[in-house]
Amino acid sequence: MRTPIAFFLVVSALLFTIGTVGVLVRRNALVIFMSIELQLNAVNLTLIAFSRQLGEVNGQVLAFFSMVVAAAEVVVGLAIIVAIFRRRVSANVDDINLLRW
Amino acid sequence: MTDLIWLVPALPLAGAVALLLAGKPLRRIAGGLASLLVGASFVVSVLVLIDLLGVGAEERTVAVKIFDWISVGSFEAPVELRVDPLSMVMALTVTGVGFLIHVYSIDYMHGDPRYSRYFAYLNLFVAAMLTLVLANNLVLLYVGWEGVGLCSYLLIAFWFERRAAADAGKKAFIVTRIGDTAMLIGIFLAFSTTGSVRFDEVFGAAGGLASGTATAIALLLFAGAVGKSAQLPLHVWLPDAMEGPTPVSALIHAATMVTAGVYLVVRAHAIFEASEVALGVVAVVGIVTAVYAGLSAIGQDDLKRVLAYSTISQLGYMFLAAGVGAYAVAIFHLVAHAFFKALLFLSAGSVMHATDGVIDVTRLGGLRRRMPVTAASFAVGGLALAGIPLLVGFFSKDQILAAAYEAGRTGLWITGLVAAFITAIYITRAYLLTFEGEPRSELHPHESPALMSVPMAVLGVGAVLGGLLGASAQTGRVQRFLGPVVGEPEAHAAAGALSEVGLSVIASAVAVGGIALAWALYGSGRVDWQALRARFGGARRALSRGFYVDDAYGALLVTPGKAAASFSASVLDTRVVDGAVNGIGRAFVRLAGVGRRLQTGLVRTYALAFLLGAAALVLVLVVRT
Amino acid sequence: MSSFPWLTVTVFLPLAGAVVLLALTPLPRRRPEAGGYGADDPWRWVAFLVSSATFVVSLGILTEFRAEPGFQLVEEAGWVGPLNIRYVLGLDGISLFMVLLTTFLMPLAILASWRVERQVPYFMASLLALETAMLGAFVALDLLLFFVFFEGLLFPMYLVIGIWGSGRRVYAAVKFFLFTMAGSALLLVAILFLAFRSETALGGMTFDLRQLVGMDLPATTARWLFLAFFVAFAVKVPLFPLHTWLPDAHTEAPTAGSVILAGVLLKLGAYGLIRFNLTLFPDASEDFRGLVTTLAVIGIVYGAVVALIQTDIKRLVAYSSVSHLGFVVLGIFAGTLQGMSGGVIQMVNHGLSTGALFLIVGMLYDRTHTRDLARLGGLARRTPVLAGVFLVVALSSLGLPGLNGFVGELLILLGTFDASRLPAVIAATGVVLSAIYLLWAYQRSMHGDLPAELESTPDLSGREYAYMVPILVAIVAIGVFPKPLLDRIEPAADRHVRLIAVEPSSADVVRAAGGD
Amino acid sequence: MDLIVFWIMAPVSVGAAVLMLLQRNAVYAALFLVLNQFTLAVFFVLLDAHFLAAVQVIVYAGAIMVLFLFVIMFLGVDRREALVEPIRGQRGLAIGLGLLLAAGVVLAIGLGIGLARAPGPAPGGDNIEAVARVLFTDYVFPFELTSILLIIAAVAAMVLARRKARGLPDLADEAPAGREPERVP
Repeated sequence: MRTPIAFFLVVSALLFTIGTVGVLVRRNALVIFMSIELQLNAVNLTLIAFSRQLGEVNGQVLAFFSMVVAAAEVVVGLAIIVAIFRRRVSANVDDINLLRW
Repeated sequence: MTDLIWLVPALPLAGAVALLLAGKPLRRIAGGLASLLVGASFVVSVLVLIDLLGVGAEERTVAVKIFDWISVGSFEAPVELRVDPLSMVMALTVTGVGFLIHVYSIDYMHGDPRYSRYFAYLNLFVAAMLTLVLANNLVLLYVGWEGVGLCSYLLIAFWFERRAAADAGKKAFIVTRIGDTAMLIGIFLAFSTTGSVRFDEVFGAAGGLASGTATAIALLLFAGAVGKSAQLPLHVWLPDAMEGPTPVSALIHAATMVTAGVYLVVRAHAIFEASEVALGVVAVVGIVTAVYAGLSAIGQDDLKRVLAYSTISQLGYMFLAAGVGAYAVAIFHLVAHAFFKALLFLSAGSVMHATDGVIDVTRLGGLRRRMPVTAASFAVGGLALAGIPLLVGFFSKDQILAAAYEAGRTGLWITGLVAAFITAIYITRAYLLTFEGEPRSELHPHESPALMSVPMAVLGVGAVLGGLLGASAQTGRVQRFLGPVVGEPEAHAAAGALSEVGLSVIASAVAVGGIALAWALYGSGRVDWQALRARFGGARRALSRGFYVDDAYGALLVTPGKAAASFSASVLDTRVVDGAVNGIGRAFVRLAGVGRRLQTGLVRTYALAFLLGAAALVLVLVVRT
Repeated sequence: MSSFPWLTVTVFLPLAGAVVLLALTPLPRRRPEAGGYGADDPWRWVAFLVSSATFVVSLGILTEFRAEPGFQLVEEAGWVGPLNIRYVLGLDGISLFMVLLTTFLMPLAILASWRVERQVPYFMASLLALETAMLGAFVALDLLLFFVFFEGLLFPMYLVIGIWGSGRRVYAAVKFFLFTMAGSALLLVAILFLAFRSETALGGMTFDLRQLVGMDLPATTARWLFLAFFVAFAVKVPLFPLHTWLPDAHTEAPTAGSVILAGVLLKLGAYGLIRFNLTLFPDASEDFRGLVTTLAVIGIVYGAVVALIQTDIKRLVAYSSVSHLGFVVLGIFAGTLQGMSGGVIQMVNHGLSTGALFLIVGMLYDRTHTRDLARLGGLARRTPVLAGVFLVVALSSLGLPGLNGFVGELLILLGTFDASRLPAVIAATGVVLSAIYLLWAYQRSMHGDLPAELESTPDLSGREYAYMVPILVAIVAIGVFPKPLLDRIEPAADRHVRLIAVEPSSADVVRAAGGD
Repeated sequence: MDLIVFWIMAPVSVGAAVLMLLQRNAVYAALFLVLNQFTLAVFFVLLDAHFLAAVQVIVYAGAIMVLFLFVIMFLGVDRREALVEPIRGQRGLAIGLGLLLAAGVVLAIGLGIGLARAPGPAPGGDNIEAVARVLFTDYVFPFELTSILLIIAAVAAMVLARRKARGLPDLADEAPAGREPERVP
């Protein structure tokens, strides 16, 4: 018996939520970043699940692009983290609060 | 030749532009060039005059349009010159006297660091003055009017390193501008009611105007004249204007610019006549000014200030003439005054030149022996001013008084006689203290060079022989020439008991009496005038300060005005107007102060808000399906 | 009509120049060791050449222009399709001279900022971007397009004041920004309201001024809309009591900023009043004429009185602007052809003479490093040319006949007087007051004793001649022969006057009666 | 078979994610994320997306996570996060709202397509070929654009992370001497 698509979607939703909570509760910029990756992956799972449900590959292509974008984002994001770390000797996002009132 | 009338103002204007732009290279020939151009202007004017004399008296008004200047809708103010007897008399006076004074200035200003600039301004002045008298509409007249005011400002403040000169220039410009602005409003009113600013149409429509409107226009225009011609109450700038170079005083503040007001009243006489009160106001302002300024002149120790108050007084005479309807006589006195007053000023300049600027009559004396030509010139001018028979001033002043008498205004006539008496006193005093008696200080005066003496001599001849041009109010050449413009001189209307000869005798007697009195005080040696000065110190001070009119303005207008301005700037503008705006701003800042607490700067707080929104959206979605 | 897109080219040429400038930013500086930018660095020249080229192109507009009442050289293209926001440019006699004024002043302002040393490429790019925004606002016929340009100029101006200004520059820049933003917020709402209204009233949503003109509005609605537009433009003009940003902005802005601010930006307010308030809401304009006239007259006298006691010469000139712009608004709302034409030509004149005054103040400051009149004096002896230039400009500003200021003032006062006498009479006192404060400023700086530290003040340099001479020529030319301007302004002015003048002026009545 | 694999993999996946969240050490967190991504790859296979499954393993679990680890090492391995939450209410709110979000989404799925509904028929043919066909025809332009995106990202990373730039003041150099990065031995 084939797994119902909804199962995948539920897993995806859980993963996404975990990622979200991770972004919110963690303070290490790197871990926050990983949580974001988790969210992205969860979304990819949703895309592919729907693609399978609809019986066509457009969703997969979209997931593919999302991976490419994620790759680019990781590269730039990590570079930013490195740059900030050089300047402030910290990867704690709570230390970076110049942009307030 | 009439078509070339534009050359008359254009030549001096060209000179002014050239000298302003290329003052340095033209420095050596600046004086010559400027004089030459004004001379050429004079020649052109003479040629136009000859043309004009060649046609019938009724055809002597020609309008020469040069180009469209401002024209919007029904409002048209072209640059259009008017050639008629009145404008030609004025143009000849301006260019003639102007030329002589230019020549005089060549030596007088020799060695000044801004020699070229001086002649540029002088040329500019002549151009503006010619625009004023040749204009054929009120707006162009106003152009000349303001133009001469500007040149007056520039020339009074010519030695701007001296604070007094700079202040005097500014004062002259601002005080006259008060009158000018009133005049501008008069022009608007004229346009608004007659639909045009051209002389022919405005004055042609004057008869049909409501009396109140005509009065308003006339008085507004007269306000301009009061400012420019330094009549009460806007006369305060003229005595101060003596800070300028003396030839400038001769040209602008005696012969030409200050007479523009008289010209305006004569030119616009149709409007003044359409009003019941305007002419009366003109006459009264004129006579009051004449007496007031004459008295003030007695109290002056500065020779030039004597002449300045004298000018104000004589201008009052001219307004008196215009006010009683004797326009041609007013213009004749204007011309006559241009000659003898310019002569007096040039003589005074000659004195200054010789004494290195000492002009206080109490420190001078006995100059006649060192400077015979100057003394003779001053004497001739003074006698003409006092109205001694057969000199030009006699005829013109006599005609004014006669006109007042014949108009039935005996009060004006008697006051005029008083003014004439005062005139004789102050000018005799000035002459005696300067040229007669013993020198009162260590000066080594010398006679002036030829370029200064010759113009003085020419003007002197004019002052002596000028009477030939207008010996009688009815038959004088000038008066008859002006007739078509200002109305034919009325046939002898013997309104009073005295004949014309009788009037002349009385006027002459008054003049001689004044001279005799002044001689008794200052020349005979029998009275110690310096003791008198000390004894009547209060009265003398009042006279010398012009009855404190200027001081009153300072206390009543300038000081409160400054206070009001600084109140506006420091309290009203910053506290009230800006304060209201800032108050609103502060209220927002306080509001924002609450709101900005949300901006913690912590990314995770923002992300939480994000999540809040996302969760809310999802819930809404679920609830709705 | 020619097919060449004159307006688009004119409007966007400066912006293209700004982009080029920014792209050229990494070019090596000639004198990097000095920290600043040297006199012969290329960016200034690029900016100057671009703005000069814009001026040349705008002269092309002048040759294409015909003295007719309607909009000319119209260019249309779709922009935001769904909302029917279109790219519509076009100009008439009123905007023509605003465009020319802008393109004329900009190269001169750039020349005047040769001594700016900080961040030169960015400064010049800001100025050029500003030029595009101003030009666009003058020729946009689509309301939203106008709004975009109108708002777009805030930002570069804000930068110019806030970065390159003096003293309290940030305060001044923020104040400027907030005032104008507050006004334009209302403007945007009113524009949107009009557009949505047009959907039902005209059978299709449009932002096109030419179509909106014909829309019938209930009187009350029109009045509210009038007020919304009016506040936005009154801030820009600025009319009393919304003027307090102006002295600060003017005083702290760098020379070029002041020149552009006074010369062009303020005109945008007056222009907006003509183009939008009068055109879109003629009846409401009629209703509010009394109020506007009163404010204008108060502004004239008040600005002049406050100018009287300023000791900072730049503030003095700034307050004189308040006074002079009051004249412009007075003329616009006089409801007579003379008043309207005078108002338009006075906008040009004010741009020239006040722009020139700020240039002179800049020159004085460059030489003496002070704007305090009490510390100046006697300069006419050391710098006769500067003194002469100052005098001519001051005379132009106080309305001496024969110079440009007189033409405008005469027509405005005449036109106003013809319609309603009292405002004109009160306004005329402004003429006297302007003589007092300008001559006072002139005397305090140029006449009297020369302070010892100013003994070696140099006279005009070649570059300074280069930017003062064109202005002086224009000042004299317009004063002596204003006909070319008036002929082109008149048809457009006439069209606008007809909107609000119900009854002909008294002078016209007289004239008509005389013609029978 | 299918379902069995899913039921094995789903807890592993979610568990890995939760464990990632609980790690104080970034290296462990990264490793749990790798595990999670492997499980995702398995899900992709279950969903007949073979190509993406391969990409997931190679690009994500391979390249990207290696990059993460590299940066973690670079910044210092044994930095530990303090367990105290400085922002009041942040943790509770985050978890609460997260649960709310999850519940909402699950509810939406249930209401929308039904939890037990069987998937449609599996598409026939080669998945890789199908993806390639679409990618290089319909999406060829976006595909090419991604290459530009990657280049820009690469350049950006170099610019951001380089130590010293010619003409520009070096950010690190400007920091006061006392704040030099201190490396934990």
